[in-house]
Amino acid sequence: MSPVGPINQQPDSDEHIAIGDRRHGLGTGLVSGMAPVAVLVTLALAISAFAPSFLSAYSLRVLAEESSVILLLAIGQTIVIIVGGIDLSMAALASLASVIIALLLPELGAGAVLGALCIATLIGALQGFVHVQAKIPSFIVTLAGLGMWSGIALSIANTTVPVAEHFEAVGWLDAQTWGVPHAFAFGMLTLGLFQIALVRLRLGRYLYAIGMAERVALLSGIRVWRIKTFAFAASGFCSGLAGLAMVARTSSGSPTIADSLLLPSIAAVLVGGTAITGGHGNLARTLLGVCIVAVMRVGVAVSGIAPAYEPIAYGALVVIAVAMTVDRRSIGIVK
Amino acid sequence: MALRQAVESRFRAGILSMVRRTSGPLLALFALTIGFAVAESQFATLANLRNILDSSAVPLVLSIGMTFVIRQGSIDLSIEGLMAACSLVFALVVANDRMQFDLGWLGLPIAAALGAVFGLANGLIVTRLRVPSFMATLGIGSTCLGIAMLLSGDQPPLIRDPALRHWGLGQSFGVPNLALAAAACLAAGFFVEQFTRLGRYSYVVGGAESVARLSGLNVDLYKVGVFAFAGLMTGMAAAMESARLGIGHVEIGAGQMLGAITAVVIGGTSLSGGSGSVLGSAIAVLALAVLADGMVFVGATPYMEKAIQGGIVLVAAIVAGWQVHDRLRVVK
Amino acid sequence: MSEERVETTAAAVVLALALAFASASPAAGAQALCEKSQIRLVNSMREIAQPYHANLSKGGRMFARWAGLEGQYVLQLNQGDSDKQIALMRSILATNPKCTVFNVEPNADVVVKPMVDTANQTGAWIVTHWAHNRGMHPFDGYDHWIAHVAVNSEEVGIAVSEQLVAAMGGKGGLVALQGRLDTDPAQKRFAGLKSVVARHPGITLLAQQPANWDRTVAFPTIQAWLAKYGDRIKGIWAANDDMALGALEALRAAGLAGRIPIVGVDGIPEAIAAIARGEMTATVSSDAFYQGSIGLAMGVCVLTGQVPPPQTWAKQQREYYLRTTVITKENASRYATEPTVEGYVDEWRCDKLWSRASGPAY
Amino acid sequence: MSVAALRVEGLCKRFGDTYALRGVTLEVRPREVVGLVGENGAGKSTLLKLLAGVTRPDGGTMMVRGSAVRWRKVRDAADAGIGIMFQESSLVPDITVAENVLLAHEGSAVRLGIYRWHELFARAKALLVKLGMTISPGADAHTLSFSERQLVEFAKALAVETRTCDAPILLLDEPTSALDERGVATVLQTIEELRTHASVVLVSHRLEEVRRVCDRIYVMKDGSCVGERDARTCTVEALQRLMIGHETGTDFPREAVRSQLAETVCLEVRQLSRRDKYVDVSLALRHGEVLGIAGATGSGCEELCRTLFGIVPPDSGTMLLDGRTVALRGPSDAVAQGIGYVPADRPREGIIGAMSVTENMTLAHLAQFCGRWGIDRRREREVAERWIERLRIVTPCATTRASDLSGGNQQKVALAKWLVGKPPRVLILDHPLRALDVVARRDILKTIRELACDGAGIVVVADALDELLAVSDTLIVMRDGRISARYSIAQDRPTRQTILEKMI
Repeated sequence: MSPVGPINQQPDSDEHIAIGDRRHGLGTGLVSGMAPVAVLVTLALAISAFAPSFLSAYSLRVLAEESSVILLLAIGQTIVIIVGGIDLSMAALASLASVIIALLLPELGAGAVLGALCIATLIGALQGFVHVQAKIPSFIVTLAGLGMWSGIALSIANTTVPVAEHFEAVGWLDAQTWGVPHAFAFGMLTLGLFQIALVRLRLGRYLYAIGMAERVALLSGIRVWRIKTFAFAASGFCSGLAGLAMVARTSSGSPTIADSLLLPSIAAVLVGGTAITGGHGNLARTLLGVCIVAVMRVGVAVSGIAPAYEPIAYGALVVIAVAMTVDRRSIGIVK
Repeated sequence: MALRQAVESRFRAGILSMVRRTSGPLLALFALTIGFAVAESQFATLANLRNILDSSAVPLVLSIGMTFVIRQGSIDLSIEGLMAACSLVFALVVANDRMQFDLGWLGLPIAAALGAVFGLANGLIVTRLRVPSFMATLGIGSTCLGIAMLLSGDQPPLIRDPALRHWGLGQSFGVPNLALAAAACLAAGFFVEQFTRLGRYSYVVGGAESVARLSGLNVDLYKVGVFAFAGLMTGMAAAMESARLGIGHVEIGAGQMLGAITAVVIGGTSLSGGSGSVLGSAIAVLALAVLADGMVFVGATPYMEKAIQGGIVLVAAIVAGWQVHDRLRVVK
Repeated sequence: MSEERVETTAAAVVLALALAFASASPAAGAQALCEKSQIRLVNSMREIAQPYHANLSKGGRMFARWAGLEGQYVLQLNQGDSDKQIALMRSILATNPKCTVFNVEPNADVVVKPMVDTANQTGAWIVTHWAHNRGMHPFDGYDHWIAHVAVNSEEVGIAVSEQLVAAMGGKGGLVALQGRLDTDPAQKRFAGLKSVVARHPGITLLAQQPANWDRTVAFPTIQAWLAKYGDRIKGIWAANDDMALGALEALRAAGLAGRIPIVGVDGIPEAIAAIARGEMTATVSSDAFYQGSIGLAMGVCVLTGQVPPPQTWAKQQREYYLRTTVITKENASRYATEPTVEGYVDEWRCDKLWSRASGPAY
Repeated sequence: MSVAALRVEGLCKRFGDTYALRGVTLEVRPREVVGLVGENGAGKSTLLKLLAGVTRPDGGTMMVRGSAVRWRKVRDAADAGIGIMFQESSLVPDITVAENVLLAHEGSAVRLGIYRWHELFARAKALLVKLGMTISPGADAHTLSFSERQLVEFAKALAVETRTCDAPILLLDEPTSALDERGVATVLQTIEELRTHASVVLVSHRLEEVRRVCDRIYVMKDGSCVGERDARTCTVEALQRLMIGHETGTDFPREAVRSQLAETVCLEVRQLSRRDKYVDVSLALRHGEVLGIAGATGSGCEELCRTLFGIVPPDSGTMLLDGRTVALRGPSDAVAQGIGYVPADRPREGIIGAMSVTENMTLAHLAQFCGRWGIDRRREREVAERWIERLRIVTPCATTRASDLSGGNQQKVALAKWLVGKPPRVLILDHPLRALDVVARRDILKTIRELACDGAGIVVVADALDELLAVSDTLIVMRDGRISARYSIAQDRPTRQTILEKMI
């Protein structure tokens, strides 16, 4: 490893070296705020033109069911992005949680669910702690996490683990009352709780402060490492919840069950308007993003467009959404 | 006379520092090889050595492009999508059972050029739209995967061209052809890294970008150049794997990304940019190939390998980051 | 039981079955449930990047074109994600569920129960293939679960392993490439291999490893085994043709193509061609074209009223084993060319739906 | 009279609402070494940056060898033979010395993007030899010692020579600030050698060195040129008087100096030291006392502040708060102990521009505004409005974004951050008046004195002496990491002249 000695010290204050700050961006605050609503409306109308009953009660319920897992993942991802990081390991962690739940349900019953959630939260906290203390970019830590957790999940149970008994400890998530899927209601409840925390609690204010200007937060006496570790722990907890919802849906745990949901959940957060650079955005925007992604996933299925167009749409959506919402003032150098 | 000494001193100093920097991966390579050789008698045979060379050919070419990208402080998560798209295009332009093209050897430059075009897209999104590199490459990677699925349709093209199939599978002078191709790419990568502006300035852009801007370098041009170069190498790797398997396949790149990143990090390129060399990455690729091959020998399932790679990236990042312990340095 | 006795009992069973089918052949003229224009055919499978699944899709599309319903043919791919397969089914049922027929190749056994429940709730129609969790059957009150076309994977495993052992001359070591272990075919086919190996003391199983049904994983695994076991490997068993062809390329790289017998399952065109060239020994075809279309054919017959509602059918019509054919060098030429519509027309007719049934599967 | 190598007339530059340069006129003749001296914030570095094309002037003309020029970017200045050497190191560790020296000036050594190493080494060797260096051009930069790196920076600045046939013009910004005696000697000797084929503009705090090596010296104060002296004839004292001489009309009214101060010591520090930052620093701060610390850049006063606030732990020494020894593990400990810190780099470390004035104010002590149901926004707003009025902060309302306020008001918000909770025990202000207009400066100084009267112990670090004299009760002067003098403003009545002597 090359010793990065003092001579490579980046000049701290860039004042004396004026770097041309190209101030251009596709969206101002307002535009990028309204954009997700416009996209959602146009998408829904376009698809209901294809399939008139798309906006019927049944299909909206399917839409809700569809998006409950992505919603849970997106909640955790939003918190991590607000604090200025990213969590690429959520899907793998959700798969690991589903395997743990499926394996432990027969013996421990409801205890298995608590156990899995605790493990997932601990893993998330560990990733946050390593990211902050060892000064490693969060996408590197979570990319390594992606490899580790899916590797471990596959080697624990390289087959799908069907849930033999005690399924009722999990099954209630898959049912529905008055036409509202429990999984979706559970997701909305979680979203509401976290949104209240973001707005009302001291913790929420600190999350935004660190996302906007980590150095100022540090110099204001905020224990940055503790808040960031909490953010990644919350992301781990949401991954656990997503794994739980998965087991409820397919009455089984599998090491690769959630892998395809990583990109949609990140797309949901970014399309909602939360800035990748941190500090801007909230869970209400994320809910909008989740609806857009769900409508797109369902729309592709209903309108018979070739399945190959879905990854193309995600790729384009993610890049455009980030380009519009990234806050150019705060990042001098884009790596 | 002073001139010759200067040149010699450059290479002596250069090689010395190169050896010192690649001592880590070299150590890993020897340790793993000896370990498995002891554990499995058949491991250290010529045939198995040839296998390891053959199976490390494609990851090595991928690690060349990835070294440049990581040295610049960026990351490329689009490898799996890019390989899928280039593999399909390669399979469709050479003699295959679906289209009537038969461009033969011309398929290689086409696949590489297509990879470079996608790499260019990565670079432009990062520099022009100021999107962080992991987001831009995640987007482009997903788009390329969709394109590959479209091209694959419901009948993945089988490659019929005998010359290319021999190139993919055959050997010359006892060395697998793909290994020779990978060595050629490594030589090209080393030349670009040590003898061209793109290579030398990637150290400057990665190590001290503000100094680069201040000295009047067109930083964005070199960033886009590096992403395009990485794309070119990924396209080449896709063509090689397709020629070997004789099919244009959507999942041809599956699992290659984490392996390439692991190799580059072990190879001495620090994740915060500014250091490392393609030689170090190449040696690390060999070490990982020995590990993977040994795991099959020992009968361990391939799943643990993915977990081990994740662990190595984390440990390497921790070790690399440990020296720079400025409490105020903000790491997103 | 001696060899002959087995033959006669098998014949008796088939005869009984044929009678049962004949008697239960449906009276024509039940009233139609949907207009032809409303019927929607959905083929749900893993992906089309692998030749076997590609043939499933082609079979389905061929039937849709023959039945004049090509406009209403939908392909749903789940990229190996069980949850997405369920999600895709439920989302498409947002519109006119009553006239939608699903022909499902499950990504994993656990997918069948949620999909069948959805069909029952929404009034859609579903035919499933390969295998499902034990303990549930179409005739246990699942009126909209038209039929389960199972494949006796253990029989398939045994048949193809016999071919491999014969080609190896009854002795020597073999290596096995397993499929995705969370699917019934993978587990049952490997069980078939183990029972055959148990019956032939001269044969030893040197090594086995999952290769995810994929040739890109099979290739390096075989290379490593060749290096480890060298010429002790006398035979290669692969749970599907894609992995078998990956193994073949690895042998070609080592200059051993055609010299070591390889067997696979699925009967994809590329494998049949390899068998014709003598580079592969045998494969077992469940005829992907047929599997991709028979479910849709049954659905159309039910919806157009040409057959009575499924709940009135005999048990063995709702859950039966599909007849599979072992393809070796001898009969490879017959299956070499890609099948055309004519080959299946008479098997799609509503009174010939069970022409390939080879016995009850419950 | 030969044409001036470089001549500027009426050059000015504005940063926001303050003038960094107010119409500077000076010239550099060929093969001449010109010194540029002045207090911190006098505009020396800003002038160098304009000459080198790093930033663009807001007025005035620049002439190189008689023809008017306007630089759009650094490359234009380099083409005209103007090279700059910054204070911070600009070497890239992982490439060779030759590449560092000739970065962006490779010329014929790189054709069609291909490096011709031997030519590059030859050209770099020539430059290094010209500066008397024996470093091999092939060595990697990170293998060099500290002084070798400094000399390579010289060669890097000189590399512009290759771009024009005329004699190059070198701009050196504080080249000797971080060097030991031997390093300073080599730098001065190098400048001596440069005289034969280049003209040099040297910016430095070390008046002794400037006098020894320069031909003429310009003195700058508050953004304008207040005098030009021939180096041979003028003395260091004359220069110092010029630097702080006649008043610039911003005399700060000094209320009655309080002779007696509260006896209790709130902050005490004994033998604090940190490797090559500061050595053996001891000081005591009483309640209600304003302790000023004067020091040029590189004197260690900024690092001392960071240690007092717990950002950078000291290597040795103890720190006591109200008599109890404390070991601060981080800023959060310092805040818990009632210490407040207003950083020098306000936009990046002082306030969060995207947040409202209220949120900025309550950020540090948010716990005191939380009821049972989380943050009590009503109480938060009330306290914010009270302090907005108390500190006379000009803002449309309490919820406007902090970035929309003027510099002075932003500084007050950064100050209020530590006052909204329970009264602070110690307040550390790092260059509180930097980049503020005169009105804002006067207002902040008044606020500081009011806070002192409320009983807080205040440490003010600044390099402009008039600020410190106007507000401090006792004054400490630091030079090269050591305390060089202590004065009690009331008893010793130190003059600016004596303080400056101890500073530089």
